[in-house]
Amino acid sequence: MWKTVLRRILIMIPQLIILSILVFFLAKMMPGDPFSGLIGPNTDPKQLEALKRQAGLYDPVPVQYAHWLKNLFKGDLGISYIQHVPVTSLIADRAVNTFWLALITTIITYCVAIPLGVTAGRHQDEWQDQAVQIFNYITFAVPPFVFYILGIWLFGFTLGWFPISGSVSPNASGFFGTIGSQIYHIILPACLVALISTTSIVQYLRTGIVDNKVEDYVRTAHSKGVPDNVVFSKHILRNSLLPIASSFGSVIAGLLSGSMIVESVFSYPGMGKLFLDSIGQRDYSTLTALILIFGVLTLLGNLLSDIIMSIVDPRIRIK
Amino acid sequence: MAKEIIQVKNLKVHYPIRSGFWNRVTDYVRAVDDVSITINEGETYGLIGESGSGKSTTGKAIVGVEPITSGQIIYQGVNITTAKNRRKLNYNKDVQMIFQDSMSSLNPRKRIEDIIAEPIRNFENLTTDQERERVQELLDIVGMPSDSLYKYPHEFSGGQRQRIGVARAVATNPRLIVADEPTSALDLSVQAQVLNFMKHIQQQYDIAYLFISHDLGVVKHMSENLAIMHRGRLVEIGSRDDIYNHPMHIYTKRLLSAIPLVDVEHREENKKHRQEVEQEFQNDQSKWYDDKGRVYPLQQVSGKHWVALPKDELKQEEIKEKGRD
Amino acid sequence: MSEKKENTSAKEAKKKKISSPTSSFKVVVREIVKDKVALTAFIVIVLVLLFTFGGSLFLNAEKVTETNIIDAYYGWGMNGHIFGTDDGGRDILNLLMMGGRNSILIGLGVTAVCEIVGLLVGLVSGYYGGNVDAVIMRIVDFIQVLPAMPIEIVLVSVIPNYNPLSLVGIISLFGWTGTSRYFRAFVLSQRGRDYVLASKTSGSSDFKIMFREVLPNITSMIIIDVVLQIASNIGIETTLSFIGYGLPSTVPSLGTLIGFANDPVNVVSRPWLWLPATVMLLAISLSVNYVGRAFQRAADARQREN
Amino acid sequence: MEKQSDLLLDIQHLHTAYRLQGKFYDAADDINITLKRDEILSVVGESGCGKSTIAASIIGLYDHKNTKVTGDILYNELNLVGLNENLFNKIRGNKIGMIFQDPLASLNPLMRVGDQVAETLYYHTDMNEKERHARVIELFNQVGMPKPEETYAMYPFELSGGLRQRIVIAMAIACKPEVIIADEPTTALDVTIQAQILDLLEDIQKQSHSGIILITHDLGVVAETADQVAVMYAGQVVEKADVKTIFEHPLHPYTRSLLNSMPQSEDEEEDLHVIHGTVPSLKNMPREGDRFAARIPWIPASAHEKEPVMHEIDPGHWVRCTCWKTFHFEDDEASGE
Repeated sequence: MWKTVLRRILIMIPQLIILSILVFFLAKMMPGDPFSGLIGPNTDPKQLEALKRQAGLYDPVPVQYAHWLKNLFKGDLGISYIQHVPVTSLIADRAVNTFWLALITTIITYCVAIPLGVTAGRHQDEWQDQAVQIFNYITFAVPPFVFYILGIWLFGFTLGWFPISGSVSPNASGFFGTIGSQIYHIILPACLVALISTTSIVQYLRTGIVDNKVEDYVRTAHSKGVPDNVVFSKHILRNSLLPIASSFGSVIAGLLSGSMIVESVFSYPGMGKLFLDSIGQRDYSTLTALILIFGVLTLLGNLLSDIIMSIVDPRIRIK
Repeated sequence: MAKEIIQVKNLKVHYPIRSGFWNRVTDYVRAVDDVSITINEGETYGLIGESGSGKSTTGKAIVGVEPITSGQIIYQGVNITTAKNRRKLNYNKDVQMIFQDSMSSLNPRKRIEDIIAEPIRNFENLTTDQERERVQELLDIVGMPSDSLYKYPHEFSGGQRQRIGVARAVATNPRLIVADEPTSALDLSVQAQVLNFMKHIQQQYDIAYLFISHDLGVVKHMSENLAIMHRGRLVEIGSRDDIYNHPMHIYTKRLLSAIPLVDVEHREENKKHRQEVEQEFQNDQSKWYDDKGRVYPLQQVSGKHWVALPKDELKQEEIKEKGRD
Repeated sequence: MSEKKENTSAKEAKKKKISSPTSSFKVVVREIVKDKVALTAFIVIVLVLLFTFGGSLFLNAEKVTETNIIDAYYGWGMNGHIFGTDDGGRDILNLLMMGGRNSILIGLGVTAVCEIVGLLVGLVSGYYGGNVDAVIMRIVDFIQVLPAMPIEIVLVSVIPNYNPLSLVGIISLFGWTGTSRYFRAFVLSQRGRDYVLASKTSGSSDFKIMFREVLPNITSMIIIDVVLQIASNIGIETTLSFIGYGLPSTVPSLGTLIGFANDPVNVVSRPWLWLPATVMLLAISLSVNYVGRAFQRAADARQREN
Repeated sequence: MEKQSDLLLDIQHLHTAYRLQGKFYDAADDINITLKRDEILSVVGESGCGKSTIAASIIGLYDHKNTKVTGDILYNELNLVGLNENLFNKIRGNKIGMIFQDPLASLNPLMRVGDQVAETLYYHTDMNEKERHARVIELFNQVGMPKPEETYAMYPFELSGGLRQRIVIAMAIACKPEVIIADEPTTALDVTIQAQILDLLEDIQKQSHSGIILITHDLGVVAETADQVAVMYAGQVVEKADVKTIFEHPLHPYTRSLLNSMPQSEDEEEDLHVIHGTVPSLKNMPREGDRFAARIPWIPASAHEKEPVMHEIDPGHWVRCTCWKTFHFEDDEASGE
């Protein structure tokens, strides 16, 4: 198993390298440079030129890449063009918010998806299944942002149950007050994102159960005199949960890098919102850093999925 | 002596096994390992083996759909193991194949007419009318009604589909047909039908068959000469009489003794014999297989009869065999 | 004699054609007519198409997008504007027609590119297998782990002479991978089927086998995928337009209309700006998906019959 | 006459019907067979004749929504037809063991094989975990597993086909059932493995004095292992006798045709016997008259009974219909359709 995991990690290295090259060139494609924001009426063009040369902007591309990579390893993602602070510190604040949003979304997702999937699979073609199928069909068909808009309209404005923007109320005070306010702000967006991210899990689980139900080994279990509910929990459900467990990593990665739309709609100060703000302000150094982070997160998420799979599936574990 | 139609020389098909941390090739699965057989014109050559013995791979290599590792397959004096040579000779006009699973071997989206006409279209320039007539004729040969032409494979039963497969295989008047377990998916009574057709067509058109099967009863019924495969290698080749009445290799004996016989009277004796052979097979592995568990090279016993044994062992076995007669 | 044979067989042919099992079309029609919801969904699609494409015929793009601040923010039905007007005094109904058409066209365009590329890549990868497949799949894997939407947004904002065609290109850049994976899996399973081997031994070329033997077996999969892809690509375009990085600002889209809802004031007091487009997007997404599912069921049903 | 207690299973007038497009069709039509202690009863026939339906009916494993079972399956005077599921679960795996065709598919791929065998013991015995483990090892020894201790912790994919089938057998016999139903237990296996598995089944039967129902399509297997034979055609038993009678004095035309089409005759040059037509599908099965009549068209209709019933020709030898009296092979047509 460790071999599989280690090999899987090794496979990630070239992927990371290609990703970094890609992001680097994307960054090169973007107009502007760290000094664009400094240009004012009093800037001496010659001085600026010297600064640029010093920063290596006129070096050959490979040298620039090496330089960029070196800084990357030092944890230096550059200086924000607009805010003139290190990108890392800019992102760090936002990352915490996005992390909490993703975490709570994940918890809600699995808490909702697993019972729904089990119900649908167990009661295949009965009304419970059909209800879940309709729910699934709608959440699959409609683009997520429509739900966010409708959610904010209904629960935020019309019913007034939840705040519609920000991550914490400015009036919140004290440790618990702040936390409480933060959670209050997260609930609505988290529920709405979870609404959509349940779809694939429910579908996988349902299909898994429906397919496993008719497998020969289930018949064997019945022929041994194992009671129905035990056959379901011990044989059918357990085997169907395997792919769900392994999807965990990619779900998290998807939530982290897919935070853009929901954060934009809810004006939630996370990485996704930062990304959109940066692109609006043409803050390209922040953008580059964010794309890199999103890319690395997805890679790590997939890695996590594969590792979980190799732990839970004996067919991979033993080889 | 009949003229040979195809010669397989030292055929090897090896698949790499990757393992270890770097996924390097550490060993090979020797699916087919040094197999040489010669098939004569118009004869049925039986190739017998259990699952995983490499018999199907051998068949596929002969028709040219399995890339080979080394060795030669000589047809009309040319080694046809390269695709270029096969094209030059129009090899697949002369050598065709019948498959085990009749459903999977017929494209479900094509009409029977198009299925049977496929090889004709590839190798002959016929007008639509000529082509249709030819397909009709082929359907007649395998005893299918002419309205089958416009139907789809799923509208037929297993036995009928297998006959369509036979019709396609004979469409280009081939010299050799590789039949890979053509009847093992069929019921007994249907199997009889297909086997009968295959025999009739052979007599009519002088086709040679390489008949691949695990069923010794069927092979015995069909073929004059046969080869037994085990672990990718040949353990024994010979005429029907050699193999069925004078088997020498323990694996051949084991295989023969394992066939369930319709002989209720002697079933206890058969069982005893079977268990004796199995005992011998288990106990004397080193005598029949080398230290790596591989089958020895073949040694000639008589005329057509070859067996995979070291020379000294062969002598002893011969003496034993004589004593028994 | 042979003429007579010819004659009867021609007649036979006619008779047999009726029982032809491969006519996906007929099965699909039967399935949709049988399923009342699918029929409704289908009618909704037709109505939306008539409304958007038909309506747009009578509109002048420049006139529709012309701003006229005096007319800004008319409400429902005011001054002859059934759905009111936006901040620039543009008629929402007209924007809806053109926007709907544009969104659908982008969805169709992206789907066309993705399906063709995905199908070709999937066929080649699945059919040849081995190293060809390994290399292609590594590339596909890599593209799939890239954060598509952020990169799309960056590309949208940095590409010079950005126009609707560039948007199709940008979305397609990431869209074909899923399709190719989907077809590859199927072709891979067909590759080992004996009928492919039989074609090889019948002397057919790889090209012929791919397109004449394997391809007909995936037609129903293609139809299903096309339908579902159209819905999903409309979704991607409207999402991008919604946050302001989709179609250029001169080209209306359902997404930009729904984007009005990004402003809390609009959400509460000017629902005519975003609600009609939201309803239309809901209608398109739900009905196209439903028809796609109906196709899928029809294909499954036929598979069962076989 | 055997003692009453020797009778393990008494199946009377069993009808098992499947729902196809809303209508029920009898796949097993008026089956009357018995299984005694110390006996291997072989049910033989071609695919689609209803063999497996009988097995499913006995052990009660069928889709309850789309299957209708009527008649009696008496196991020690307990009628299994319509038996409450909870009671049935006390019998399945305990009194009646089942062996399936495909050993890979019949084992849970994600569960250690030892645990799968132990599961049977968990539900039918009072053993604690340790005792169960010991019993599984004992069973592995009994079914000839090399290295039983190591095998316990293995997964099905790590074992060969023959070993997998031994696991399935160990599972079936774990609670020393009185009845073992083996549904094509060797069809998926190579001949040499088949021989070993059949010998194993015989040994188990001798040791445990159980009764085995062996379902197969292979006449060779029947001849080698069975004591009693029931030949099935189109959902009905057409001939029933001890194994010697079936092979040496077969009477029913179907039995005779089947035996004749086996490629084991000494004369290889001759054509094999071919039975006209095909086995009818469930929907198209003739429900009146002799179901085999259509496949022996040269036998005049008058030779068949209107409502064919089983006749006891000799003690213990039952044949359906009277057409066997006039039946002869039509040699001229042997090579035809």
